Amino acid sequence: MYEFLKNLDRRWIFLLILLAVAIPILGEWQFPEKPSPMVQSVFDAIENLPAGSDIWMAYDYDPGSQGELHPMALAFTRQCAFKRHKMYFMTLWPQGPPMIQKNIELLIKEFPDLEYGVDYVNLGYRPGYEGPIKLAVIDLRKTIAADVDGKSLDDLPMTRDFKNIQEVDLIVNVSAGYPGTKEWVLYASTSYNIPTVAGCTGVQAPYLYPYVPQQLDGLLGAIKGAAEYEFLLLEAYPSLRENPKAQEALRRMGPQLLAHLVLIGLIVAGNVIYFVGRSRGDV
Amino acid sequence: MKRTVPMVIAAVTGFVLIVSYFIPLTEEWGSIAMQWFNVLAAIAFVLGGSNLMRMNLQKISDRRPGWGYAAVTLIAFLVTLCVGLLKVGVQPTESFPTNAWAAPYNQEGSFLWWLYEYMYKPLQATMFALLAFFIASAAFRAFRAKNPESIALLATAFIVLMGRTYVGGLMRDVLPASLEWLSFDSMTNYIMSVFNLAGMRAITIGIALGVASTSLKVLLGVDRSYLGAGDE
Amino acid sequence: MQRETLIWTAVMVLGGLVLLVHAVRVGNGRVYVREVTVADVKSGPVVHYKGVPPSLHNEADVSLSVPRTIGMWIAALCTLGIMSFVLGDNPLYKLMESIFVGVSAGYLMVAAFWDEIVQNLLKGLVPGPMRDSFLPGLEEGLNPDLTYLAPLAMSVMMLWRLSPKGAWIARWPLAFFIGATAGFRLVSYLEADFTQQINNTILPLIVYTADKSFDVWGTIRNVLIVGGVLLGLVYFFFSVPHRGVVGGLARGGVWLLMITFGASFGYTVMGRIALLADRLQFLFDDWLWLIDPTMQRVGM
Amino acid sequence: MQSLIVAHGVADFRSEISDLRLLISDLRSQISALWLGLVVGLVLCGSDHLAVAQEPPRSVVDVTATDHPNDVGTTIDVSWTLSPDDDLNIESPVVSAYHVLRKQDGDVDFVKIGEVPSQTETFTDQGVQRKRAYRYQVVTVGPGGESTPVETNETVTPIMEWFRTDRGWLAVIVLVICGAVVAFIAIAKSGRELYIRKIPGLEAVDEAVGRATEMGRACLFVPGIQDINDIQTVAGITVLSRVASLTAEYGARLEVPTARSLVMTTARETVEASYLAEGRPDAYREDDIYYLTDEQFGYVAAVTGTMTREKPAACFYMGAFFAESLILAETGNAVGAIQVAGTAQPSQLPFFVAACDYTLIGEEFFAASAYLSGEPVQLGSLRGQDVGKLLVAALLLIGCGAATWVEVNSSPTAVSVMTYLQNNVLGSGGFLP
Repeated sequence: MYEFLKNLDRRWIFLLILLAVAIPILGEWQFPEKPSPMVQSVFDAIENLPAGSDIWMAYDYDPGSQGELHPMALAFTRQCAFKRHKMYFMTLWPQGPPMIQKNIELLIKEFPDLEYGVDYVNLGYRPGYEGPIKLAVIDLRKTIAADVDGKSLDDLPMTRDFKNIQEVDLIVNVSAGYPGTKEWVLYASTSYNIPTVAGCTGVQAPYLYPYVPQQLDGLLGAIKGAAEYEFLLLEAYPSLRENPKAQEALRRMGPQLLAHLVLIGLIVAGNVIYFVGRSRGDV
Repeated sequence: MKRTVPMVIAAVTGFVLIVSYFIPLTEEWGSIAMQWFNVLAAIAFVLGGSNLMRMNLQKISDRRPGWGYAAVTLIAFLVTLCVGLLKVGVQPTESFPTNAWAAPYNQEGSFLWWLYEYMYKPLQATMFALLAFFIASAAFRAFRAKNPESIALLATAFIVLMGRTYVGGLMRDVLPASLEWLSFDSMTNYIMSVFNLAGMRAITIGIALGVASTSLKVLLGVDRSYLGAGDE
Repeated sequence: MQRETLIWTAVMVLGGLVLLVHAVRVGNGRVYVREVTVADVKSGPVVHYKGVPPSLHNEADVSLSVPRTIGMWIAALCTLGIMSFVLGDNPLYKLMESIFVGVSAGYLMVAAFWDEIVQNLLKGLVPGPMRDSFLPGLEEGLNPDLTYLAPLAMSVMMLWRLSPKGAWIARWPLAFFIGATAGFRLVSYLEADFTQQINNTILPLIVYTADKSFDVWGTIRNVLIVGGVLLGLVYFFFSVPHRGVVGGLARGGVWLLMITFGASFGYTVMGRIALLADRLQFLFDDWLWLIDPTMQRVGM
Repeated sequence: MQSLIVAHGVADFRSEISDLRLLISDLRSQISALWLGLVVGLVLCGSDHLAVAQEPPRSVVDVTATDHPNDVGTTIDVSWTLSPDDDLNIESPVVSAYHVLRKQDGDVDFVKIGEVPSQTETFTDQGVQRKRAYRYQVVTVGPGGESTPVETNETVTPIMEWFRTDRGWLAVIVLVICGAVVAFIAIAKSGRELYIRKIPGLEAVDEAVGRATEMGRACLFVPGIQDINDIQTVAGITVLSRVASLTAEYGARLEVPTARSLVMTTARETVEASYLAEGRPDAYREDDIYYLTDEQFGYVAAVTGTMTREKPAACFYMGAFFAESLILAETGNAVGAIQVAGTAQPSQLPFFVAACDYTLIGEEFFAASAYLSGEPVQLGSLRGQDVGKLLVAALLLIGCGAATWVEVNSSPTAVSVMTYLQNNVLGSGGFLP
């Protein structure tokens, strides 16, 4: 056994992980969540704004990180729609537009009474990394003159009088890396004191923690953050319970549990091998 | 000449931009320079693309091992480029029903969209997903209690791993209120918002200093390795 | 080696058979679209096709899309092909890798052309012709923005590299941008990551609760944060050897960094697992139709 | 209950009187005065009607307009005190928005320039021109109609400032840190030797190249996935020039796949220069430095594929990395390469630390580029960075000391020290408290 583990082929580890993720998905495991204070503060930041506030939805992610971020982006969109906030969607990622499109489709389907151009607008992709942020906080029209379909901002009711991002009540950023939360914090939230909340991938969260709570009002970390968020949303808007799509992240927590346990088992096994090896004088 | 002129250009541009940051009139110059860079980077695709084609063509013409794959790359590249630049299969939109050129290049239903949706996207997402496997093999191999420092690494990783699952929250219900902080999720929150915060902040401050001094070295011409060879 | 090849071949063939039987029985992997007429012009109606969940397949304007169904199967093949890399290098992975490099390089160049060159450079320099062609949404009578001549000129210098002589001129625009970044980042890093981070670390080292009693946990927390930041900085200190007191402090810094890295590592696992879960869900749900968590195929 | 409503009515009446005074001074708003008369009449008739709120809301008070500080003179800040009807405690909203109107000196009419929702007390007008005088009006709007407009007392003329005073202290900090770096570089130039501690992992660079040579296998250098306008890429290129010198010296093969066209061209320049400097221009192979794709994972797919096929003996990852870090490092580990990584991407450090043999952490990565260049002048910059760290320590000691003092007995001196430090020195308050 020791010899087998010591020269373990990585592929056995890979198989274990595959099973740990596949079984809960096939078995459709789901657990209730306990929202942490951090998630609660993000939720409150949107929930406590008066209905009809302007929210800048900066969705900077792509299909690659969809698995981690899409559920929370949809949760943000749903919450803003329930609160009747005005949503300005924009992305700094070249592959972001299809992600925004999915949010727009959600609004069309689940909130048919909201109207494009009045309650939400899709400003599409802006190239230039942090450049568009810096321009849009001063003068939106310097970087965006039309929505995603080429309609001039002056022809849309909600953007007609909109000068710059300083006017919004909250920036909601979902980010998978650069450009993303850090850039929004540096060039919008810090420079102009615009309240900002963010949702990010697991890998980014630890490094964004230092910006909370001064520069960021709250931070959702990956799928667990999203699951807790969905839980809060379900509590606040029970009509969502009928909608399985609003529980995407909650469903993703099943594989998490098993995979984390497998990983812990692997670390323990690794250490057992190490200590056995040391006592035998192998190391 | 070949190195001095670019060095002067870099120095002047850099120092002007530093100063401009403090003058309302010129504050935006930095952003404008970034915008220009993006135009340049977009045009520089000609360099990258032509290099990619040349390399693969060479592999094919030399019949080097794996030249078949080079041919696949080349075909995939050229097909994507052509259907994208010509907007093949793009339908006009509601706003401009007679002008298909005005429609977005990645419109649902177009050829480029098909390539994106059914090849690019699954390939990208799956490559990213491989990390789930690699993170496990790395943890298995590297997280061994060799010395006190690695024990610290190991123990923290263990707590956070537990704290980020359903089990972490369960402990909160089991433990009495006075010991609630011992549950994995409370400890995770504490580690994240105290130790991790302090560590990340120290790293961040260090990096800011590193960036500042490296930038300065570039501007002063102390570090000029990016300029290549040539007479001064 | 031969035995391994045999086993793999057997597994593949078996898997393929199971797939075939499943596909014949269930008819999985089909994609349906809805016909939407967005405008009616002289040359005929402008029709868009929008993907819809299979459960709507009986509706009047919904039909099976052959290209997208083929696409679904190709996407599944791509997913499996990349995943096969964990078993080791193999022809399927090599094929997927080649396709990936080609398609992604092409796609990003297309995006750069439309989003950057057309939307920025050409729109700025020749707004009139752009309005008549690619960008009919532009305002009428826009004047050319001549500042765009600068990046254009620099781009030409950049491409000079392709000519046999005077390639060194390409260094000039590079020097401009490296200098610009250096200047620009220098200040913004010092503003956001230096002063702001110090500002956020200014905390009272003794904390009282609202009712003026001593707050032990709050105090410990603040001392740990401030002390931690300082210890971390001692580790990065270059001008003093890590011996004696400084050595001890630096060791504390190493401890802190290790805890930070452990926490980050543990925190990230979740995200990575979610990505794999997303891919597996694609395979099981969208392709194989084994599960239906979002009720896409109710009644099928 | 009845008496409460009466009291409410009386209070309202008083505030209407003050509004009245304001309005009488403005002769042009006679119609509005009529309106007011109506409202006053209604108040006198019966205060119960007020709660129905089908009358226009009351006006705001004290409209002021000031030039926006630290700008080019194209912005004016307008502010006012909320209308007394704009109260969150009132059930049915009486006020829905405020309209802001503007008039340029010389014009006759006010023109609406913007609208802000209820509970807002400020508006930033960015459509003004320098050296022109402006007047503003604010109108309260609700379901019951519009209030009488309230006008600013004086005209305001936007001016352009020449220095962003709010960034004054930042300028000082930039000067101190840059000054320290420049000073130490000058000291190093003068020939004085500066002590710099050893950075673990740097010797590993030489060792790794040596081993690759012995094994007759290639060295792989990955300069990150960001473009050349990222300072980490520039630092990575500096390390590359050192690695290239070593491979030129030992005669090992160096392969540099890049994810950006411009990084490819820069890397080619740098490597060629190193080979030239080592007297081995013949050994330089341009085709070993090649572009793959800008796509993060497409790039990684190709690089890991190359790794498994060519099995490099040494892998260097120096630059800005994202999620691909662990895919690269684990594949490198599987093929048995010595791996040295350096990045200032804090989120990726844990993975490099776990999977590589040596990792240059954050600031160390920038230090490495100075260290590896072998030029004593570059080492001076590290001393300069240390001055920055001392500055952090000093500011933290003062700040935390003051904060603690405030917490213990809220001494006014400590409060002013702390707020000055936080809002001015480290914030955007400018030089003056």
